[in-house]
Amino acid sequence: MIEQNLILILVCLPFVGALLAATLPVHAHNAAAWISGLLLAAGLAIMAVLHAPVAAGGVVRALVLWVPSLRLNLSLRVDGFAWMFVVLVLAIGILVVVYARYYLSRTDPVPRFYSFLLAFTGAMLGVLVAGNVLVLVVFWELTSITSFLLIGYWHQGQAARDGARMALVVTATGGLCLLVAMLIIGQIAGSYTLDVVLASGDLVRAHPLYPLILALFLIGAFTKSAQFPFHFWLPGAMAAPTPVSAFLHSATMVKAGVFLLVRFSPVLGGTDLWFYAVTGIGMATLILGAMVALFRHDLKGLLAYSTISHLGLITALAGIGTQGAILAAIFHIANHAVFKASLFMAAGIIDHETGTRDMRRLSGLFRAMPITGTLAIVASAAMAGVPLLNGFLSKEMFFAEVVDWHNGTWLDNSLPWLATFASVFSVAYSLRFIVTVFFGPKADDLPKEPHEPSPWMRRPVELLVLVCLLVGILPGLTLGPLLNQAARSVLGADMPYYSIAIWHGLNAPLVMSAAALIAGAVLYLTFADTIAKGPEGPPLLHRIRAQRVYEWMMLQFTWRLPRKIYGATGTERLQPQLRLMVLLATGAGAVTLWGGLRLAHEMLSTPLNPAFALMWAVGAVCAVGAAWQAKYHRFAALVLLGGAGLITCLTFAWFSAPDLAVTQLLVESVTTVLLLLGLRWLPRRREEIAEDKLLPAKMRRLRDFVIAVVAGAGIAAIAFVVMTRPTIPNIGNWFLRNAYHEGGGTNVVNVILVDFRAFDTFGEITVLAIVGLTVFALLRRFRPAAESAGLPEQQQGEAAEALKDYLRVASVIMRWMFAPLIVMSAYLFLRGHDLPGGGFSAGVTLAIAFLLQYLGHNVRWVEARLTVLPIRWMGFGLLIAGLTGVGAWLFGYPFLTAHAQYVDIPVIGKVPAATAMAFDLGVYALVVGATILMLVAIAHQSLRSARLREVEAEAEAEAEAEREAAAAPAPARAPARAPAPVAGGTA
Amino acid sequence: MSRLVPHPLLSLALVLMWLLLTRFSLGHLLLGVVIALIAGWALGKVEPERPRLRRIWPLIRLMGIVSVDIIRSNIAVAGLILTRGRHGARKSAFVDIPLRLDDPVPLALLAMIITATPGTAWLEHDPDTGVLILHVFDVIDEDEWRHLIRDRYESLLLEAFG
Amino acid sequence: MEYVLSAAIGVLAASGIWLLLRPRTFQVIVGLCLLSYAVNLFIFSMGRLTVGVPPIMPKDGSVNPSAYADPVPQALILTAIVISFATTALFLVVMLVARGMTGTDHVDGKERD
Amino acid sequence: MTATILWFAMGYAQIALALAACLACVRTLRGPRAQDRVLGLDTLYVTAMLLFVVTGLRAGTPFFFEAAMVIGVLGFVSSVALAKFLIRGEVIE
Amino acid sequence: MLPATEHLIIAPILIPFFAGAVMLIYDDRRRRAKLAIGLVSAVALLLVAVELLNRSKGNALSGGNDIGFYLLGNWLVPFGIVLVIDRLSAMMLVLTAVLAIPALIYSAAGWHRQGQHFHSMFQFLLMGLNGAFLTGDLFNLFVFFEVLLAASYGLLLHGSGQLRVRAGLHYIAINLAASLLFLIGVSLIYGVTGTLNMAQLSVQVAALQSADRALLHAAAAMLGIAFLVKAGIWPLSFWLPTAYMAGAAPVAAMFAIMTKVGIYVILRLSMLVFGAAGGASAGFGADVLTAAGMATVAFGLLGVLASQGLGRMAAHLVLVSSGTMLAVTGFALAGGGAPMLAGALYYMVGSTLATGALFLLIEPMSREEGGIAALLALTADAYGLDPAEDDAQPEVGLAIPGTLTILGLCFGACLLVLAGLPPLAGFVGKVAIFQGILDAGGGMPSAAGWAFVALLLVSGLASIIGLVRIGIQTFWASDGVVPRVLALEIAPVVALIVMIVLMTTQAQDVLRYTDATARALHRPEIYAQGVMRTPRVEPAPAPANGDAAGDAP
Amino acid sequence: MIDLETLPVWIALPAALFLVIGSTLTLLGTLGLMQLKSFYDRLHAPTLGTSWGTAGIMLASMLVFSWAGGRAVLHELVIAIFVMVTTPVTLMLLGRASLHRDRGEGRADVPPAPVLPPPPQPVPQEEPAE
Ligand code: NA
Ligand code: NA
Repeated sequence: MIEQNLILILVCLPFVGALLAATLPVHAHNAAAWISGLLLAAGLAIMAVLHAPVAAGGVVRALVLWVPSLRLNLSLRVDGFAWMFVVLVLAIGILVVVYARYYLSRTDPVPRFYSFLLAFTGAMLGVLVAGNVLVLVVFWELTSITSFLLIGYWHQGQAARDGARMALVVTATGGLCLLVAMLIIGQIAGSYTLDVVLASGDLVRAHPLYPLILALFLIGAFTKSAQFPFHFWLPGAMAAPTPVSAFLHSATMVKAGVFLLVRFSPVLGGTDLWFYAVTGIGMATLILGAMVALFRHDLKGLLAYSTISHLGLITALAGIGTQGAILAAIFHIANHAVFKASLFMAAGIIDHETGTRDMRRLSGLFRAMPITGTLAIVASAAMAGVPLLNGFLSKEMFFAEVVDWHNGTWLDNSLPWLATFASVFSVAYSLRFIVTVFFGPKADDLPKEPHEPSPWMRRPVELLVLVCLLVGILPGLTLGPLLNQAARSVLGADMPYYSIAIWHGLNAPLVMSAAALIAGAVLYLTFADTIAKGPEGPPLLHRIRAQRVYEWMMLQFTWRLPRKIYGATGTERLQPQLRLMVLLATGAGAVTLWGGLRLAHEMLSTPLNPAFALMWAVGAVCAVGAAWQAKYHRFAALVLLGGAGLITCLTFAWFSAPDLAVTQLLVESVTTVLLLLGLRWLPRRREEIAEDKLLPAKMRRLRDFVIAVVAGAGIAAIAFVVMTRPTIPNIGNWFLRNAYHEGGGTNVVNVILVDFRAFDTFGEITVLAIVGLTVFALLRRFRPAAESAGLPEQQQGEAAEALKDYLRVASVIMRWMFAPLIVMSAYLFLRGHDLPGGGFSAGVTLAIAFLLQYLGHNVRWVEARLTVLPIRWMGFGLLIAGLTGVGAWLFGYPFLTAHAQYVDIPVIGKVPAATAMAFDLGVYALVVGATILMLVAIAHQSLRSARLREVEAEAEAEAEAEREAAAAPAPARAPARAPAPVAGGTA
Repeated sequence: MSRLVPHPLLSLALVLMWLLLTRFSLGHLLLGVVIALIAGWALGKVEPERPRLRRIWPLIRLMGIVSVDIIRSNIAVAGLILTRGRHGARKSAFVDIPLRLDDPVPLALLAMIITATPGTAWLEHDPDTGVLILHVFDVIDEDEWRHLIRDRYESLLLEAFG
Repeated sequence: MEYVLSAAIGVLAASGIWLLLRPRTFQVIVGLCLLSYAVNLFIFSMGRLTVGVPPIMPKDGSVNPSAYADPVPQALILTAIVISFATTALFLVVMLVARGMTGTDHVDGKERD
Repeated sequence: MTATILWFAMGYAQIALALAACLACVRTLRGPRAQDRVLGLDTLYVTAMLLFVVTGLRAGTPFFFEAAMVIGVLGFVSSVALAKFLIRGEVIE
Repeated sequence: MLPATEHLIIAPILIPFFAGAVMLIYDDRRRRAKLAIGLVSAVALLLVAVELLNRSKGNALSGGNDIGFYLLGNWLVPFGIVLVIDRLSAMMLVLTAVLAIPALIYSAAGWHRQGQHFHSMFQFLLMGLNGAFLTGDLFNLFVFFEVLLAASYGLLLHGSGQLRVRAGLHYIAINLAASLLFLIGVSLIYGVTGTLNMAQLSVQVAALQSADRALLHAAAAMLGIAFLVKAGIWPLSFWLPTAYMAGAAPVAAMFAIMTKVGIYVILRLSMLVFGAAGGASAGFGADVLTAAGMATVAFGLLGVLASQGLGRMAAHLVLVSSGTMLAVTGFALAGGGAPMLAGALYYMVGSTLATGALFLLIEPMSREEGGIAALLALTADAYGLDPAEDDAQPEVGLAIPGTLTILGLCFGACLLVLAGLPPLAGFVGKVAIFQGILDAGGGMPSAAGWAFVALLLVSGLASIIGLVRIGIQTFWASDGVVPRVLALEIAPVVALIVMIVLMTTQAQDVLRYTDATARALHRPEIYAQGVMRTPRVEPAPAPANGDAAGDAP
Repeated sequence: MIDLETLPVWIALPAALFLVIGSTLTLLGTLGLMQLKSFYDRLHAPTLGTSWGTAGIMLASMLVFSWAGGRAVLHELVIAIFVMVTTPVTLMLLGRASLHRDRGEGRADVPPAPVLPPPPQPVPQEEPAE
């Protein structure tokens, strides 16, 4: 039980630490370092406690349920392999913490660094101890994200930003692939629990999706472990501070990839596909990395490629997959972590103390920093595989595996040669690192005078080099048991104990090692000068840089190509969008009705009335005419539109819909006025634009004409088919039957609107209110185009002056119409429930009564006499309608339940009192308010621009005067205000 | 009183209108009165001054005269259209008539009469000179038209509105 | 009459759609008006055609629903008329403001090159 | 007999009015000037109103009255607005 | 007597309605008062929505899906309009309220001063949204669509400016055309089936004759196009990025849920009418939805990559999320099973919150300095407004320290969710969808399933690339000018992120909810029968309508 | 519905007559509208419809409905009155518009604008109410 909690604590500790560190002030360097170090040390202590059960071959598990239904639970497990890896991560982590404390400068925001570092460590530990493959992916992606932050820590530099982004993009892509692989594996295994998955190797390998799984899985593993061709992000990540490189590229990030390969080799390994893919890529990476490393002039660049190369080696071992190979892989994971961490730190010290990492500038540093030099030499030797150092041992084991193991393929046969070849380069670059930096003449043009670093910066390196030596000399005593324990936890309990010895006699691996050492030394010493003068990379090959390919691909595939396709598959123009919608609707109708659109057997038919047909001849002519004139003769189009609307009204009346006819007529009037109000602000269009007569424009019009005709024919056909279909039982019949008895009104349409379906009306008046408000708000910011800002053409010139009184007589009639229109509005309102009419039509009528006053006079005249607060009308209208609806609650009925009753009033008799009437009153008030608000808001624009003109003229005159008086160069800017209060809003 | 009921005659007419639109009953009468008062009050806002109607009788006479004139000119104009303007002999003209009326309300009444009578169209009235430009569909003698408008209609209106 | 009305719907719709696809805002707004006529008549036709019998009921009990016009499409159209009136007004204002700001009455706010 | 006469009279009136509407429409479409179009539309309104009344008469229902009344009382509003636009270039000053 | 608690079902519509209406009585310059009313309304909405959600979970007896009904005007189905609250609607209500409160608070930083009647329109938008989620009637759905659209027009244009007006013009034109299609569809359904009630429609659909069925399908296709325009499906979505980008920040945040209304309706109607019980119509449109949904994801991801600014990118992320939902709806309609749909619903909630947060973040992230006050001064200057008249004084508020860090963290969280990266809700959602796809095929999904998986992966990747590109530009490559951001602006974002985190840690609860929701959607007959059988409140014996009074007033 | 068969002759015949007169006059008016050459001539044509065209048809309607309703149904009167009252507004404005436009184009066949200089314009000082 305690152990379970300990695992949880182990994973949580770094995250908690990350939060803690993040909240520290920017300058709390020591505190942040102490927190980080102590937390990681605590982790080590936990691992110490866990050692006993793990050493006994057991697995410590912990489980926190997260999303059980997705089988996505925080399941953790520590076995020998994980244990060893966790210890490695924590130990090197502590050393990096110490090292970074002295490496980072005072000006860096250090707590943030530690915060990222701890978060990254937590994610890495999560990957190692995840007991659920999905959780593994979670942590896997978290390492990508946190490493992004770490690499980009010095984000002021372009290189850091690019490097971080590249690392993230590459590894997160891999993570997504891994996710799918894991999901499929879990699907096949029936569980996402790692234990079950590890036991289902046969099932997985036999599954038809195995190649796909393997491909996705390997993309995940290879991107992380920087295998060819995904290796390029790793050198790019060298822009990170050196402690980050020392951590990420020795024990953690990249090792997560090989960890996964080793971990899953029992599940996915053992097939030819696996061998070719994994060993093939591993060997390619090994060789390529080693070759490139030799030619890099940047210290960290050399180490980066060396890392790639060594990871290739481990990958190749995982691909071979024998017990020895797995053991060797694990061994090399540890060894590489130790010597590479120390080398990165050493490189960091050199950079820190000299100000450069360019090996062509560095020289003879041994005299200035002998201790660091010694440490670096030992570590390099381990990297080169010199005997008595840890690197030698695992390399020997690698050689032994490639020599001993056979499956008879060409790759298998060529492995020893390839391994030796790579080793030669490995020796050569190690040698170059030592020789160019520490030996030779003392460099005198370094940015800083070199000297030994502060001792605490060196301590981690010393410790690591000590480990190199200890493991190299006493492998069986130091790492042997742990290795076996780790390998057994991967491969199963039946693995025999491998004893690791320094001396196996004179055998092939030894010969290969010796040959590599000698050839490597010769290679470097022969070409040292050439390499130093050469380009950054191996001859010829340096021109093909994977990073450039990546960048090109990123540019092409994530920018240029998407933009191109996006541009081709989308548009920002309105017409194509509307055209598409029409086409899709027409197409959808055609597809669904193809062959299914049939006339009913017994068609309904109403006898033809020639008058009606004639009227529609008028309507059609008007509609087509409006369409034809709308571009150049807007006024004519407007008139014709009115004609079409009128015939539509007539149709409603003809086919028994008087309410519709009335409403449409009223709306028609208001719409015409609205459109006319708008016409004033549109640009003049007199001469035909020449382009219109060109062929493309004609073709466009032809195309649209065809579309319009087809769509129109389609809708006409549907209408015809339904119209002639026999009537079906519908809800309309119920309304007809019950309107009077249940709804208390004889006008069924009105009863539907204010009672049966009053909720529709309730929403509808809200729409009207919103639109009123929008129109009002929008017009507050209205500025006419320069062309329309002046007085209309008609009002300019002498003739217009003579027109001042043109309305004198007409306006009398318009004024006097105010009263009858109010009466008519009341009439339409009061009788709506029983006869055609109702709140809406009554409201519009009243609004027209007001409009007429505006038409007959002008805005100032009307508003000096009539005070209308349209927005208040709207507010009260909405409230009346809403409260009427809520009133039903008092009687225990749902919203909008209407009550109709006849109240007996003396003298007058029985008077109907229906709540529906109150609701209609709300509609009425709102409609009046909204309609007036819209009309008046537009009408006010003329007034506003008149004021604007006055103000501007005044300002201009002033400016003119000023210019003349003082010849001052900068006249004050005219206060461009147009504060015309619109009649709405507020009083 | 006159502030609350600025236009009593109009309000009366509105009550009548209400009763025409609905049907006569006590309830409707009361309702009509209320509505007419409200409407009249609202009109008072835009037209605060009551028109100076002195006598009503000339107006009634005018109505009778106009009704007859309308029928006559309907027939005349219809005939002109059917005969294509007496086969091309018809001549229309602008006739300017100096009017004595100045108040807009009687002028509006005159406009209604002239418009309702086919064959004459009100085009323009200049308040400064008092000249009305009329378009006459079928002119034989312009002075006859001046006489008609001034003596047949305008004089009655002048009588009524003083 | 069904022929006439469906042809009418077709002509209104076609005119409206043609205008909807035009580049000038005024054309579009006229098109929307015509289209909304077409759609209102379409809705209307869904209730079949009945001449001269509006859904206004006598007050005496028995009612034969099949003798009257279907009130439901009428109620729907009334709501639709109000809404399309409102949105037409809104579109008009937006079109004016757009014209003021962009200096053109092209629907895209810039003339095509 | 009387019914037939009245029936025919109604039918005649309907067709005559519809024809009148057609003629008015021709003027609306042809112009040539804007004021002609407005005049045409105004006439169209009046004929439509009369057609409403006749059709109501023929159907024997009083329910066409409201629509006719709306045209009769308010039909002039849009014509006035159109005419005012012609004179002043804007509808509300 | 209807139990008083039953009125809670209509509260999500009435609360914002009354709030919006009452505000109209106030002078528009009293924005603080209006803000207070608005916030009270939004909080009340949240409480009501949570209560309704709890109710809809029901008990074991009801199979965990208690459906509530509310007969408006006390008229029986199908004659009157009925409101239906079930798991799906309740979830959408909660989501709306959760998004509304932060957006409102954010607006208090100054956005609500940019134009008139912001708060009323905001409330009406909520009313429209909630109405669309609650109604069980097709035409009433149209009405509420119009309410929410009208409000969205107003809000999109809030503050005016060339960009907004141009975007608004397109947005309005397209939606007007779509609304006309909506009307055609609804009326055609009425013409063929004689009903407007969704439940009755679903009962009737199986028994339709073939000629009627063809017409019904045509109607459904028209309706579908109208909804898909709102949902932002390719190729009907080109208006969306510009419109969403143009809106003021709090408005854009609310727009995050606007596409979801379209999706909600499609999901609701297609599962109800064309579900397994739809007879010969079962599965109608499923393939189209799947294909178009995937095309939308593809287009969205292209857009994410092709975008230069964060606003455009966020808008395209909306498309990705929309496309995902639509494709899953298609799969579900074709018999894809509940788990995938459950995952998609979870994903939808998460991505909506994240997009909302992202839209709120955009403006502070791209703000140079000076805060909202400078911005307001600028617009006021551009439009020649009198500051005194327009009351555009800078909002005094607490500017927060560590601005960039907090902005960065919030941005990162949004990124994680939208890219589907662990550990936040986006990842859980995608895992759930993937599992659903794999489960549905019994381990071997269809080709479409694979394509969808691939598309989701690529879209996640595109999101990473795009957002990281922008994030780096903003946080790492900027010239070090720290914007002045008010606590009022950052608190809502943090609140949304906290919601996302809660959704992640409580993923099991949320998924259990969405799972039951998805299962309920697969059993439309429960919904339909429930609606059809809703009893009305029997009236107390009331005096009959006297005939004697005639038409006397 | 009205059963036409039950209408007495003294209702039906005048009604039919009024209908024929009214519609014919209206038709003639529009015929003139189409035929006549000048706008000012055309301006007269619609008044046929608005005067006796309207009157005839309204009279017919009042006759029939009054008889059918058993009481005086005179609401058509309202329409007739308002048509008469409002027509001048339109026609005056149209005539004026045409005159104005013709003068603007310098056409000689229309009477010139009045020559008297306009009196000083009283500029409205009131602020419009909000
Ligand atoms: Na009504
Ligand atoms: Na006349």
